[in-house]
Amino acid sequence: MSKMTSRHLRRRLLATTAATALLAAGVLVGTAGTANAAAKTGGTLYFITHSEQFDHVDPARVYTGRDIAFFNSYLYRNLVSYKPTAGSAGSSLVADLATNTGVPSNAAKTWTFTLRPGSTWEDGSAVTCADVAYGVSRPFAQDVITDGPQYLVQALDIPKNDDGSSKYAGPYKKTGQELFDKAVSCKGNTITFKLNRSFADFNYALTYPAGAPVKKAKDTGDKYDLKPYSNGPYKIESYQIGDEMVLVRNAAWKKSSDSVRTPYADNLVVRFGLAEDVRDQIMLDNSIPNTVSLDGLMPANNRAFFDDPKKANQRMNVYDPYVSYAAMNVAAGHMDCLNVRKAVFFAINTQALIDLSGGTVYYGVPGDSPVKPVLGLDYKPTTGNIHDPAWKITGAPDKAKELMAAAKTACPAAYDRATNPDKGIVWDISKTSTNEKASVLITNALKLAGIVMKFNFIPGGQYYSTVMNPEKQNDISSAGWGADWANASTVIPELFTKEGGFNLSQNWNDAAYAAFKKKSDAAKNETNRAKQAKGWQELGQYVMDQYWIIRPIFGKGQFQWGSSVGGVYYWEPQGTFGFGQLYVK
Amino acid sequence: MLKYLVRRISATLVVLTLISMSVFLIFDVLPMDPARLTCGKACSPAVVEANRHRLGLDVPVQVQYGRWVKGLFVGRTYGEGQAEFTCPAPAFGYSFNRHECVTDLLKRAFPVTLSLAIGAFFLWLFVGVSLGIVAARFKNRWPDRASNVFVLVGTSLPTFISGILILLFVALKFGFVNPIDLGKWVSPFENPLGWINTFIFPWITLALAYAATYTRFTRSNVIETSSEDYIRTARAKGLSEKVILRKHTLRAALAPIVTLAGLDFAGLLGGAIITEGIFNLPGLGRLSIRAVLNDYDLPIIVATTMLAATFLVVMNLLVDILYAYIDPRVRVA
Amino acid sequence: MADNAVLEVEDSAQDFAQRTPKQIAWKRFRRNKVGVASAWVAIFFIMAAVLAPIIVRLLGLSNTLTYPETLNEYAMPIGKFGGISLDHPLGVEPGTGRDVLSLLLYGSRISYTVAVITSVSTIGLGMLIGVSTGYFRGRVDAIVGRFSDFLLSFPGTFMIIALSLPLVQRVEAMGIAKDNAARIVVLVTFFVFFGWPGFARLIRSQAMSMRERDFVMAAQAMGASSWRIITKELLPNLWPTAIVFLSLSLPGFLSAEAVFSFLGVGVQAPASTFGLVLSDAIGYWRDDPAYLLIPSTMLVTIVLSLNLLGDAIRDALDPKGSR
Amino acid sequence: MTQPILKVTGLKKHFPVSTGGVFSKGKGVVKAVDGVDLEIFPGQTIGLVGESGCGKTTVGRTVLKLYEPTAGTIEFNGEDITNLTPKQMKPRRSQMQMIFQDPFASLNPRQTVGTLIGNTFDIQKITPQGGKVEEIQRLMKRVGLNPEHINRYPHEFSGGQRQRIGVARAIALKPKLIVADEPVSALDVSIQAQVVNLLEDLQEEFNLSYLFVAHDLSVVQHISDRVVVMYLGKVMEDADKKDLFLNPRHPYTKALLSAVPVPDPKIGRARERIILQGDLPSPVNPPAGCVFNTRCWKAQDKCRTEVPELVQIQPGHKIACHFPEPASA
Amino acid sequence: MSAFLEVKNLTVSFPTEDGLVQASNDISFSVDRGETLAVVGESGSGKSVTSLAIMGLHNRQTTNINGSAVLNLESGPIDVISAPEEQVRRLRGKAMSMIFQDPMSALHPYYSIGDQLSEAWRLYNKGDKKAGFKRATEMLELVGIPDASKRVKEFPHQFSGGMRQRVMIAMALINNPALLIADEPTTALDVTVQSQILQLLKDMQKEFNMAVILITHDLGVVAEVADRVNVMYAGKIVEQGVADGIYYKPDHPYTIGLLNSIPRVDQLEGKRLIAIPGQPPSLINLPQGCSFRKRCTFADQVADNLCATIAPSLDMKENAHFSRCHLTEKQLVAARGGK
Repeated sequence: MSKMTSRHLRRRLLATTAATALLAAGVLVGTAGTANAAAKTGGTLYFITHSEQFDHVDPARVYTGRDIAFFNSYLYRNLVSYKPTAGSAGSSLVADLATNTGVPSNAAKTWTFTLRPGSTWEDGSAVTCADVAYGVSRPFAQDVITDGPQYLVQALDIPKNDDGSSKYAGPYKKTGQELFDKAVSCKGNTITFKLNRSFADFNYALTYPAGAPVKKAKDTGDKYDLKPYSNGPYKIESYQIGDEMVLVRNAAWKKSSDSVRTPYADNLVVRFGLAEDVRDQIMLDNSIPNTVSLDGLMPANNRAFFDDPKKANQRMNVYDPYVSYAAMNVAAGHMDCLNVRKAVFFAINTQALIDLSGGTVYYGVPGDSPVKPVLGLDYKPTTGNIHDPAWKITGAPDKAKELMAAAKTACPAAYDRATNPDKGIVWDISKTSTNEKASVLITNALKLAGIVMKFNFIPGGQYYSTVMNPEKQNDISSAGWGADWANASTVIPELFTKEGGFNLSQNWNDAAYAAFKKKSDAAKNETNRAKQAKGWQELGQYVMDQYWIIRPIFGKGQFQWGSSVGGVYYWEPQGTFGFGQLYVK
Repeated sequence: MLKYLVRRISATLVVLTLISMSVFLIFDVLPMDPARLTCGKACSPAVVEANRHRLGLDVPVQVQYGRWVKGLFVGRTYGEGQAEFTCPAPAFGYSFNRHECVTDLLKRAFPVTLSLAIGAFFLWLFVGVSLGIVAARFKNRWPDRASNVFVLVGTSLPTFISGILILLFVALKFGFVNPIDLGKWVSPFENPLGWINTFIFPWITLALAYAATYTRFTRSNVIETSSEDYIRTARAKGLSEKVILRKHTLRAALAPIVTLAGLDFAGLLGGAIITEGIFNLPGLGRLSIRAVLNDYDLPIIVATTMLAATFLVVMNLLVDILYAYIDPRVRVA
Repeated sequence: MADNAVLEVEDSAQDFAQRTPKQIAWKRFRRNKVGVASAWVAIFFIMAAVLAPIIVRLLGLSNTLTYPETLNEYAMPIGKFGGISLDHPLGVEPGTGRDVLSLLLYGSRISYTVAVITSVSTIGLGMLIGVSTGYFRGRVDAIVGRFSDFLLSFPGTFMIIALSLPLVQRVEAMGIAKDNAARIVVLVTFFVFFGWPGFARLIRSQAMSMRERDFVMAAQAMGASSWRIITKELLPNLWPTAIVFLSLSLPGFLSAEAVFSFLGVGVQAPASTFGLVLSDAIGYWRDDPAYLLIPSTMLVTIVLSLNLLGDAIRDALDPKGSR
Repeated sequence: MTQPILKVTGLKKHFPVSTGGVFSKGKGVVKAVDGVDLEIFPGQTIGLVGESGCGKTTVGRTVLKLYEPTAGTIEFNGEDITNLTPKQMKPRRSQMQMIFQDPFASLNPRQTVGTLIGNTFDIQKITPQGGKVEEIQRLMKRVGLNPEHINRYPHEFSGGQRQRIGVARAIALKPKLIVADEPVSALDVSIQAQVVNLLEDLQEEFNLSYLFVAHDLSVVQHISDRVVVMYLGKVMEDADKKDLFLNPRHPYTKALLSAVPVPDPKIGRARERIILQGDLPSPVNPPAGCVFNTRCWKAQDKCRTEVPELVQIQPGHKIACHFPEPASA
Repeated sequence: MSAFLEVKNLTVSFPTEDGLVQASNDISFSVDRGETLAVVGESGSGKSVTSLAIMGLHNRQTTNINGSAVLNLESGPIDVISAPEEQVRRLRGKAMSMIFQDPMSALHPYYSIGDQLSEAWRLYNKGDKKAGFKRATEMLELVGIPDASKRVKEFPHQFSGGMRQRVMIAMALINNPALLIADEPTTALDVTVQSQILQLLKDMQKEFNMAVILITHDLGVVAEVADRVNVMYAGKIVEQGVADGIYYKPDHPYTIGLLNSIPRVDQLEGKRLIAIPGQPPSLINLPQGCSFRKRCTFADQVADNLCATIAPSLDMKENAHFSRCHLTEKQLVAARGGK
């Protein structure tokens, strides 16, 4: 699945590991409305959020689970989609624009899809193979199409420059267009993708709208992010960032051409930028019954909502796809001393942090791996970290002191920095009131172990661009990640290798990194799923042993909706509502 | 008269030019790198450079400024090839975070702020001035004392506290406002009642502090004017107290309020940041503060800063001209 | 003969009260009951802030310690009214369990520091510039005047918000101060930078009118240097204005600091100024309204008492100006 | 004949003004003083009279170099001080002092009497014989103030007493020349005489010279040896007191004298009065020719075009008029 | 027949922070149409306070007034002190008018001269603004303002001091009042203008057959215009009589002192002035006895220390000449210097 939004991060915070027992089940799903009990057509469905906007609307740039699920349900269609049902069945693929879920050949290095006839754009024109190819080409325009998933750019068989960038510069500049045309070709209604490696689950990568068709004549470059051309059941009537988005029915869409989507409501209105307390008030008072909240509640309001028996059918509390953690910047001069990393981990009072963010019931439980149990095969309980007998959920300052004593001899420079009141360890964290409080708890806990911790609060919108800049990144960064699909290949290489898109550990100067990278590459290309899973398990253990990340939290998510919203279920692969079946009672 | 206007207007233009230059310079020398900020996840140095070029930050600041000024008059073109598009004049730039021409954003935000400012302005003028007059007329009696309490509370209660209290404990608690419509822009021409409903609490919040200040100001001005010799003259003529107050005292006492009010009003047009934030109003204040706090959206920051400064400078000019009409002593040598 | 003629007109014990201007102001001030009362309130709060470490220690509390036992499993205070108890007279902070009284006392130290440094610097700078431009006039005055007009046309509030983050980084990079000290430096610098023109104008106009007063000319006629005229003749007459401005700007800057902390561009956790506490408290207003209302009330009380005190001081020093 | 203590020749002082309101821009000059000659001898009192705006106060301030003269020369004690810098002026200031009109404005309200008088010593860095405080108290006693009040503030004194403080300050360094700018006009009638008497006594005692600037002809007449009449920045008539009052030759002087009310009903009713028409013209746009021509009942064409020179028409009597009044017997 | 205005035992006082100010005390006088009464005194002697009280322009909340001031109108007598506020207001501008010392500040800076004059006229006359302006222009012409029809539209700041005082007079007289109180009307003006205004006042008095109360500190002005004179000191009338009597045979040491202390332009032999010693007393907590006692060089001539204990009453010394002094006629002659 997708990267957590900063919004998620703002609510989720740091905590450390807990009991193993909880890890077994991938889903501890709360109540969920039953789908399609008596679905009704018509009415207006409201969505409310504190966010100012969707992170992106342009299909090539959308990369958060919520936004993908939302737009995939309403606005645009991919070659393949996840099945819109509750439970684990939702993780299976169904053909959408294509007639099948893709045919691999050449050791999964070539994939072909055939388009289903009858699907149309807003203006009634047919969706063609060229539209798909054009859509796929857009992410190569890296200066315009930012933020989207990079799987297609990385995997398509197009030569790369020395710095790793593709020789094809996208459809706007057209440099190297012929290279792209070789990798992606149309023959009638059949589109062929040529890849540079074996990619057994390439079709999963196509659940991302980055592989969705875009009508060339309607492409407006950067502005496409505001109003993409629809081939789904709705189209954008208006979208004003910070205000609202209104979706109305797309008259050109035909049910007959689409086996996935069921548009019930006549209008969909998304209200942005609601103050958090106002948003919570709406949900708590049920003042707009036909409302779905796109956010969780503030921690303080969770209990009131979830303890209310009248709201039993308006909520769910589930393990979401995300793991949140603190990444150690192990580059020289930062957290390059294992003992110090460990000491930080052992000193933290995990219980207090979890309580602060809503308790284990709403926030999550301490985890022991970067890979979440929901990934099934790829997860295996690790040893050490939270399973260390010396670890305590309320913090183990004595153990931490021991580790620091060891660090004093092993790495005196790091020890000195960590204990010097004028220097200290600096933790990058996005600026929210919860994080500010967490900083107090962490600082206090670490003080008991003699460690000086300082916090660098970064405004939410600038957080990732700051911490992902090696020049600006400090010693520890808070982050979160969810698998892009049910394979740790979308987790471990992404987070811990140099080529990954989200490496906060900067660990490639680590002595053992080369070996790690080799193993990771091997696992990535492995087509035997069982063997591959074993590789990920080992790597997960290694990451935890190295304390590249500490205190992963297997997070939970809460979802609320108003009393007249029906058809709600948890769409597991997207980690959010199955938007497509929502209706107004 | 015409000469004077030309002179003042050209002076104003010079000031505006200077302000825009310094705004550019200030934001240029800061250690913020908007290119870096917009770069997102796949952030290689090449992409950062590409973004820098896309944002137009890869040229010296004077060239950026030149482009900006040119854009004001002839519009600006962004992107290449298929992705090319134009922001028509007057173009304040393009926000890559919001995918819109800044001018369009301003056009949308401005009516909101204008509504907020106008409503609050009239509310506080009305309340402040009338309370001030009442207080002055009944100096040291109970209406004066009561208004003094109002003044003290009003001036001591920071807007962010009064706003929150009004929003949480009045507007929402008693259901005066549908929370989902909170801050939703309603045009006064299409739905006057809805417009009032949207803005009434923000007006009250914003007007509270100003009304207190104006009460105090009016009161002291009226009292001061009442002891002027010409008021005694008016009394000696045999005019009734009512006429004296209305025609003689207020005319002189309220004249300085024009200056004060004009500048305060202009200040609001630059964005009532706190009030817009609390009441979720999509106005200039919120636009600018989001631009700063969320993504450091330079074109928006520069544009709103310029706009706010322009209002102040232009209003200064208008106030001076208006004052000359009010006070004949200023009008003619 | 001549001598006698003069001496005979010597005043026969005029009963003018023998009081200095200060004594007169003081007497007038003491007659103002509201002013005296608010002075006590203000002194109470200021002393509480100054003595915060002692008070907090006497109460057996700490502003940094957390009290986990006061929170339930959702980190909300146990007990009514935000966990008010004998141990924690104003309750505890939800989420962390810090003592609210200690937080506010320590927080108000920062608020006062900012307000005092800002007011004093604004007045110092404004006084210096106002007096010299008002006295010397001429070209420097014209340039400074234009410059302050220029400054006044900037949207100050917005500039602070827009520039504080990068400037804090720069201040830290230059090694002037770190963390909250750097933020305070930036905040104060901004306040002063945008604040001095107003005060300088006031002083300038007074200095200009005073310059036309005969006593300045008398000093010139005696051969006094400009420096002497400014320091001995003008400044002593401008002090009352400065004191009045100080007393009225103090609460202003106090709440300004709160506003900017509230907006997130002032000081940061683990500090706990009013603005920070209030912005945090909004999230808890349903479950813990006391946590919102107590700091609000306290801030308003402080600002109100300082305002009233300022009014009283102004009335005492300048009975004519009733603004 | 002895050397004059002060000799002023062709003194001019022009002030730049902006004449405009908001809607008009204009820069002009006020010719506050436009060619004035004066001579004061030791122990002599010159009265300088004229209506408000005639430039008499400006003359007083300019001769003390409190204003920089626009043109002309000022000789003090035989030395040309016209172009001296403030620094160069400083030592000479102990020789020339000033008394101001407004006893409220001329004393810094935040200084005690002791400081106010003692400033002079501090500035000139002079330590009087017998100590500063003693000297201040001696001065206070001399001008009729209770020396015990040395630590009082000006507001504790009445107008007359304040003016005495001003006088004490002026005589502290035993100057040769005092410019007294309307020293009694702000005082109540019954107090005026006290101060006038004091000034006369001090003159006798210290051989002071006064440039006595006033609009009140009665007082000027009483105290002066010579009188200079000014109108719109120019000298109209300059004569010995008796000459001037008994036999004014300039029409303006004549009108001015006739307008002064006399506290004697019979004389008052009997006197022939010349009532001038109109107001004083603006000093920014003074009339061409003789500045008085707009209000002069004798004005002729010549007066409107030709500026009359200040000429001596009999020994010690100068006037600036084309058509002087006849000399009476 | 009684005089137009009869003031009896008028006492005005107001409390201040430092005590009760006895601004004027036991004032009695009368003035009739066609007659000019001058009130002379130094600042703080209570002369302005008295006239403001007659006009009803004092601050009613803070001022205590006793006594009476009766206007004998055609419609019958009215005591303006005890009459209701509204009734007194209807007298102002019509039955009695007032002009003030500083014509600069006494005119409203924001209204044109015509506006201000016509406002006064329209208060008691029916007519529109145009008629008001017409009447205003006539009045301006009458008080000698050249180019009146043009200047009527101008604003006060465009007038010189003398012209403003003419405007004030025009405004005060526009409703043909029977009584004009002129409070230091020429103090702020130059001598040449002063004589213009005094002449104008005399002309106007004849024209309208007014009673004029002229308040001034200038004995020269009084000598020129007054029929009768009140000399005030420390809130009381110390001497009252016809002008010639006051000047040639003053019956109070204060009056004598004043006349001796002022230089006269017509007396060239520079005799030393004889100053009145000391300062006027503060009006708060006036001492017992004669309030002039401390400055009076003759007080010790009175037997039994009478001046210190008993305040003298205003006694008639000879025909219609009153004085408030314990000195005998003989002692007074000596005080006058033998006259």
